[in-house]
Amino acid sequence: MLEAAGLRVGLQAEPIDLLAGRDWAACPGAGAVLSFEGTTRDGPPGERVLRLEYEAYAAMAEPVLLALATEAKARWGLERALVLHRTGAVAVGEVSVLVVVAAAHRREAYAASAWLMDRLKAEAPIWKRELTEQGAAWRANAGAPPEELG
Amino acid sequence: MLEAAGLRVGLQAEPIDLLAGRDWAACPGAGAVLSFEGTTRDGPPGERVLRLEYEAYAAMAEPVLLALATEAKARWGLERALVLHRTGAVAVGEVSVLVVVAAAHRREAYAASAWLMDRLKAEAPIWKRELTEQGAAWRANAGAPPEELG
Amino acid sequence: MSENSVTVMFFAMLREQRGASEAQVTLEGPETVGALYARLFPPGAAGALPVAFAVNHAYVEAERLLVAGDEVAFIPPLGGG
Amino acid sequence: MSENSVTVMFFAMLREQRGASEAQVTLEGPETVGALYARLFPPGAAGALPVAFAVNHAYVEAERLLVAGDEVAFIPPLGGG
Repeated sequence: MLEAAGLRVGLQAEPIDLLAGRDWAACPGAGAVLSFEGTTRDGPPGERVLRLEYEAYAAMAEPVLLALATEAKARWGLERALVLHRTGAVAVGEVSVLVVVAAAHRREAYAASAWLMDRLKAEAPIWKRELTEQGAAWRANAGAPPEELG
Repeated sequence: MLEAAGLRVGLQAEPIDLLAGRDWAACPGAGAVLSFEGTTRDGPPGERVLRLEYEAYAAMAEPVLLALATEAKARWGLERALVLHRTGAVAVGEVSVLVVVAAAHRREAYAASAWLMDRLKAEAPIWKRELTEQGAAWRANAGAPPEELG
Repeated sequence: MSENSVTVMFFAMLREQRGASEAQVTLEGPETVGALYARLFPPGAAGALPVAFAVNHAYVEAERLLVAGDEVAFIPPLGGG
Repeated sequence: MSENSVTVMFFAMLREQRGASEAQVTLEGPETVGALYARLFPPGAAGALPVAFAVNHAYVEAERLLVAGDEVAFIPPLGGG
């Protein structure tokens, strides 16, 4: 986990605690606290998802997440921003990523949270392997070709 | 409280339970669960907010909220939508409104949640009185003149 | 309650001005919700506010004609959220 | 470890192909990160992927020249979130 003023990001193998993240982010200057949870979605019958497995380049992913949170905080004047991402096995229904932003007003909270999720999917060196009844496969995010980076 | 398939809305005098709302909304088809909390923001020194007091036209507000949630669910194909609003005294730092939406994908969740908050502020017959060190005053939402309605 | 009366609901600053949260009001012949508001809160008088109108829990235009038994609400500027 | 080597990190499908999560690789004279990738995963060979490049935990262009001691990572299509 990395922290800076009003910022907290991290990778963790343990389940993500929504309430702890939200309580960390809430503060007297915040009129809006927005919590995004990405959860493991099940597939249709015949493609039932057994679990996801996340692999991360931790030494790079945490600094990348901190840089994104820092930029979001500056750009939208956030009070707080928190980004937590799971590693390892994540069961269906469990949360793989939590983004909590606290801002004076709601429009900044929505814009910052959506931007953080877009950039996380495009920039954070994290990979996902999906285990279904059909077998296992690495799943890439749409719209995030590695060519866009660098 | 009013309920329909995948929808729950209500006014309540008791504190709002984020986790209960989030757990109600989460479901196997949802890859994105977005929880918006509107919280009572403190003012600067000399304008410290002691508390808010919300008054609602309950017989109308709950149907209005259900109509908004119904429209959001249809428009963005939501799995679940929950809208809870406090009535009576709400202390600084407490949550006055909780909107939780669950959707297959995050973009629909962000759009639906932001739209629900915009419409709630413009249409739900709920009023806010702010008690500060300076006294008490009714506070109207910006951009929501009653002329827009009807 | 007269045979030609409606129930009028007052909220927030309007409730404080009236000193009541609701009242039974007898309609003066065919009367619109806008006309009823102007009668109860005369334009130009202290406290006359821009309001929206609801009848039987739904927003309506100022031109909506009232009928006996309607539940009328004047909706001052909203503050929810 | 040779005096002119870099550490290369393999992730996801690249890690599976290599059967290793990292390796020490000796540079062949002045070598860019793109050239190193083409050497380790020849274009056209099974499993050659479009990748991004990182050196010392930051994204870089394919033209970035490597120096001894760099930590190089080939970044296959991402799946976070």
